[in-house]
Amino acid sequence: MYSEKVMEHFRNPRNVGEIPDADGVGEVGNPVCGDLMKITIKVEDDRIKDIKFQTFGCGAAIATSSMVTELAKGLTLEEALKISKQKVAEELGGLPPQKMHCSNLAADGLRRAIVDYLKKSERMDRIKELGLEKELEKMEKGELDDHGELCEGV
Amino acid sequence: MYSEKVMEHFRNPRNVGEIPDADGVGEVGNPVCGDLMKITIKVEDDRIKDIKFQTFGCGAAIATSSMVTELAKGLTLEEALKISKQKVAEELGGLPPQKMHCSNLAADGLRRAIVDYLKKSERMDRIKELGLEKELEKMEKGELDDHGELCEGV
Amino acid sequence: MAYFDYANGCPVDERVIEAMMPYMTDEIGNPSSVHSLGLKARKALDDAREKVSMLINGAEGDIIFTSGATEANNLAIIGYGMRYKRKGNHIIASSIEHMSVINSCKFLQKNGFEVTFIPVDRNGIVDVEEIEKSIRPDTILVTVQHANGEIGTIQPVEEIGKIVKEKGVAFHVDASASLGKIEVDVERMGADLVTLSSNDIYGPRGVGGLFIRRGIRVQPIIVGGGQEKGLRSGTENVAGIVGFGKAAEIAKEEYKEEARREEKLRDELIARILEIEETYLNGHPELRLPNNVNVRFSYIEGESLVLSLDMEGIYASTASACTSKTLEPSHVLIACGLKHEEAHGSLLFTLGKGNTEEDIDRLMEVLPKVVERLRMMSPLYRKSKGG
Amino acid sequence: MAYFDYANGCPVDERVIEAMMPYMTDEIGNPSSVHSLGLKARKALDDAREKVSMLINGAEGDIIFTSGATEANNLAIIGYGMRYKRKGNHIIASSIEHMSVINSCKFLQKNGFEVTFIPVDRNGIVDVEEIEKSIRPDTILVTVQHANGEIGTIQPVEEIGKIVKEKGVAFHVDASASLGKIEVDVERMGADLVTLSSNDIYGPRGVGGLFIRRGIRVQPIIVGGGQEKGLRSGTENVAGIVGFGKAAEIAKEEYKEEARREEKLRDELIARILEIEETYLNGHPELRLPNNVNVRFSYIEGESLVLSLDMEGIYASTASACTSKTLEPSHVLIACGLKHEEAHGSLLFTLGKGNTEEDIDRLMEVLPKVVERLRMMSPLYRKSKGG
Ligand SMILES: Cc1ncc(COP(=O)(O)O)c(C=O)c1O
Ligand SMILES: Cc1ncc(COP(=O)(O)O)c(C=O)c1O
Repeated sequence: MYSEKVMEHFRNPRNVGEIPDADGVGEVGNPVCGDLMKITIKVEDDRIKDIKFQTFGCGAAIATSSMVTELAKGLTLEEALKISKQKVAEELGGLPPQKMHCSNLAADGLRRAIVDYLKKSERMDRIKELGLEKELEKMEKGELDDHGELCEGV
Repeated sequence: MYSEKVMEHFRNPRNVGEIPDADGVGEVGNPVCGDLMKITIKVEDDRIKDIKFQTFGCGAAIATSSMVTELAKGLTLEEALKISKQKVAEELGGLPPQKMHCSNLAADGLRRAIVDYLKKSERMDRIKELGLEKELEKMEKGELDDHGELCEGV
Repeated sequence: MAYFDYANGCPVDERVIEAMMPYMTDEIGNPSSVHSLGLKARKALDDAREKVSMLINGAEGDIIFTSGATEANNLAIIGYGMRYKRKGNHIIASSIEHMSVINSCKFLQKNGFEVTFIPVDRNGIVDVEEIEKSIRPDTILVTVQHANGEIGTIQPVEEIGKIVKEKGVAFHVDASASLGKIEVDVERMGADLVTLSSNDIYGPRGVGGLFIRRGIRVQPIIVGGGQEKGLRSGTENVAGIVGFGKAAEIAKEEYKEEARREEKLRDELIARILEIEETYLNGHPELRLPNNVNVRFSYIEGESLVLSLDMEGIYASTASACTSKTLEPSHVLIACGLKHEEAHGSLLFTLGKGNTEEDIDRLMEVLPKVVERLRMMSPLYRKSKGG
Repeated sequence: MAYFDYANGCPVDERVIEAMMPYMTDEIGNPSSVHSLGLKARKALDDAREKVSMLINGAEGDIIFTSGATEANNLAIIGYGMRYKRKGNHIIASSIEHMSVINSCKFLQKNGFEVTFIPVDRNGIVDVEEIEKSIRPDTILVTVQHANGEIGTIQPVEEIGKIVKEKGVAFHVDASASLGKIEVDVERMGADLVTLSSNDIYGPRGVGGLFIRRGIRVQPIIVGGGQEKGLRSGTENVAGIVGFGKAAEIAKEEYKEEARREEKLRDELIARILEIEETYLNGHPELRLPNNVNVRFSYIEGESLVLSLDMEGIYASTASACTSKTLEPSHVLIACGLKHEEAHGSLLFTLGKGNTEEDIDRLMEVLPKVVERLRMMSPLYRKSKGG
């Protein structure tokens, strides 16, 4: 089912854990659907200095989380925002079709962590610049990410 | 499919052939249905002195023909008329259900041979006594035996 | 290596393979052929039919061989429903039936039938009173599995059979998961149609059967040359059917002792797994297949558990193997009232002839570590621990 | 012993058995299981699918594995018909299709379809013009077999495929009898659905397949866990499918040479049989499967011929093996215009890998005597000779 690369990340996930005094926190997914992810980031000079994840979910969920943290580490916020689900899947050598949407959430989690950081550091201008107002709105309303609606269990 | 007894009669059919100056001849079946039998008998003192058969048909048709000739040889006409299809099948150790009706004609052939003998020897009284008028009527009209109607091919 | 996935895939018994082999190489007659090789093939089918019948006390009916339990369930439910739809178009099924039963019911729904799905309790036992209450004048069939392949729960089929019979309704029992594990006696069950599976008793895959009680009719779902008394066309898979027969013969002889052995392993395994904190048993604690262990671990997800065990050469599964595209958790666990996240965290171990004490030791060496590792990765666990 | 009944039962190639064996004993994962044994099983299925696809030039579609050709024909015709019944409810079939096709058509008839059966000529060639004329705006499917298993006649499927495609109608070809005997190329045929059989190419029984061209949809006839992309539920018979794949691989490599060999034997056999007086060939003299010899002997009946040959260790048959309860002669021969008594007197020899010159010598030693003996017993023969 899974590519070797997926299994490699599943076996040896990078950057597992939680940054204690994180600058930004992003949470996506819903345990009801079988997937929940939490991304914590440390930012310095608009660059992702450190990043960690925690994931409840299937093999794909864990591997994509790991891959996203690896891709994002060291990037500027703007660069990090460009990491798409597609990119994550590609870097992992592909994902089974039924896993593409539900278990490939980590890019969304990273986005939310970045929004959270910008919000906490009161940089609404930057949020606007980067077109992240909608995401912020959703987060403030406690709305689920898109994926939540896909999950029939909710 | 067939019992050992059926196969034995098929392999070594008794009384194959045609009595040249037969006293009675009975024909049943229809090649269209895949079965045709001809029974010839020689009668002496109302007893079947000799009997022979010819059959176009499947294994069951040949075996039942052979069995009927074996059963009938030496019997009085009255006794011979009591040989039923059921009896023939039993003596052969049973027949497959789909072969019971269409391929088990020889008893009918024997019956017709007896009627033919009685008719030829102008013993209409005996025909009446033995309840064979209907059979005679059918034969004179050239009607098929019951089996002909069973056969969808006709 | 330790294999705990017997419910999803069984090796074929060596004696079964031996019995099958001649029918692949030499005894290749078609059972419909008139010649003696055909006759031998026909006899082999009859012989297998007899052996399967003996295993289930099936003298009062006939076995129709199919390509597996799924097809047999389709033939039983769709075949019976379509045959008798003039008599009534309501059928009743438990809510934890295998998908082949559920989807056969749904097929009938699309063809004008009404289906009542009966709930089960937390242990997976079907609500018998509710079945009784649901039977209406237009009910023609009740279908309840003998045991569930996923949670192992054994249903009170005898009791249900009595009720159903009293109401003059036909009773179908899917015994695929129970055959060769516990007693399957079609008379005691009072069943009219019983689904059987070959691979579950160490016979080959691609073979199954449907017991049909004398007097009960079904409409075929595969039509053609009229094999299997017109109820299942297609050249008979003689080697496979012979294998199923041999497997049934062996099962009759050996299953009770093996079940006792597996039951002990099962109980030990359950006890040891439940020592892991926040771990719970799914299914009924007693009315349970002797080879079934289904547990859930809070905070973690089943597939990642399966993959983690796989890395250590231990084979388990999340649920009954079907190719769910929706990523939804098992409908069986949800029907038992588990929350979605609980269902997602469930793991299924099914034991078989090959399992030993050592397998369990090996598993228990690995499992607690794997659970711990995944929990440490899980945001839920941290939260619950006051994160 | 001399076996001439390959069309009704083939031995499984030893290399095929060897390929299957691991999947019965060790590689027992369920293709739907997540762990690595499941993955191996899944890969084995994909690999088999690829091999079967290669044999038929099937890259433009997919293979759905079934329990045999009969099920594949049901899936193609009933499955396509029920899926597209809103588009139209007329289908067209030749009148010499296998019973699994004919009865699938009849199933559709009972469900509101109209079926036009197209006549064939004395050699069994379907009337192509008649097909063209019969296509109406509500025609959704045309089904014509590639070759007939009984009389061996090969149909002009390419020509038919072109006509059918021009009219925008789907085209189903039953290639069970032709696969591995002559070239089966789904592209050249222009076929959308193609039925395949494993045993006919020395694979195991109980396995078959349906090629489905990309974009073509069918409704499943067996429902459940959603295996085979939802089109054929039930745990996959992995060993059987692997065997089919291996058989396809071998066939691709070897069938042409073997066909040439069998063709020579066939021609010799036909020539020698026709030396027996009042003996005639059924089917087409040239457009004929390389392994098919179907002849009729005046004045005698086929079954008694088969039994007589059987006594000498020679295995032949009367027709396609199906369990006809009616004792009616082959619908194929009747459709070719034979009289019933001619059809009853027909005999089928089908050659295979095991046959040699010696088999033919052995047969020809026995056959004339057997024919003579049965003719001497036949009242028809005596009559014709002036009795
Ligand atoms: C209770 C039950 N019924 C039916 C089936 C279907 O069996 P198969 O996939 O072999 O057709 C299963 C398979 O796991 C089962 O557990
Ligand atoms: C042309 C054709 N189609 C279909 C079939 C059915 O094959 P099976 O009985 O293996 O399902 C046959 C079998 O002889 C055949 O010759």
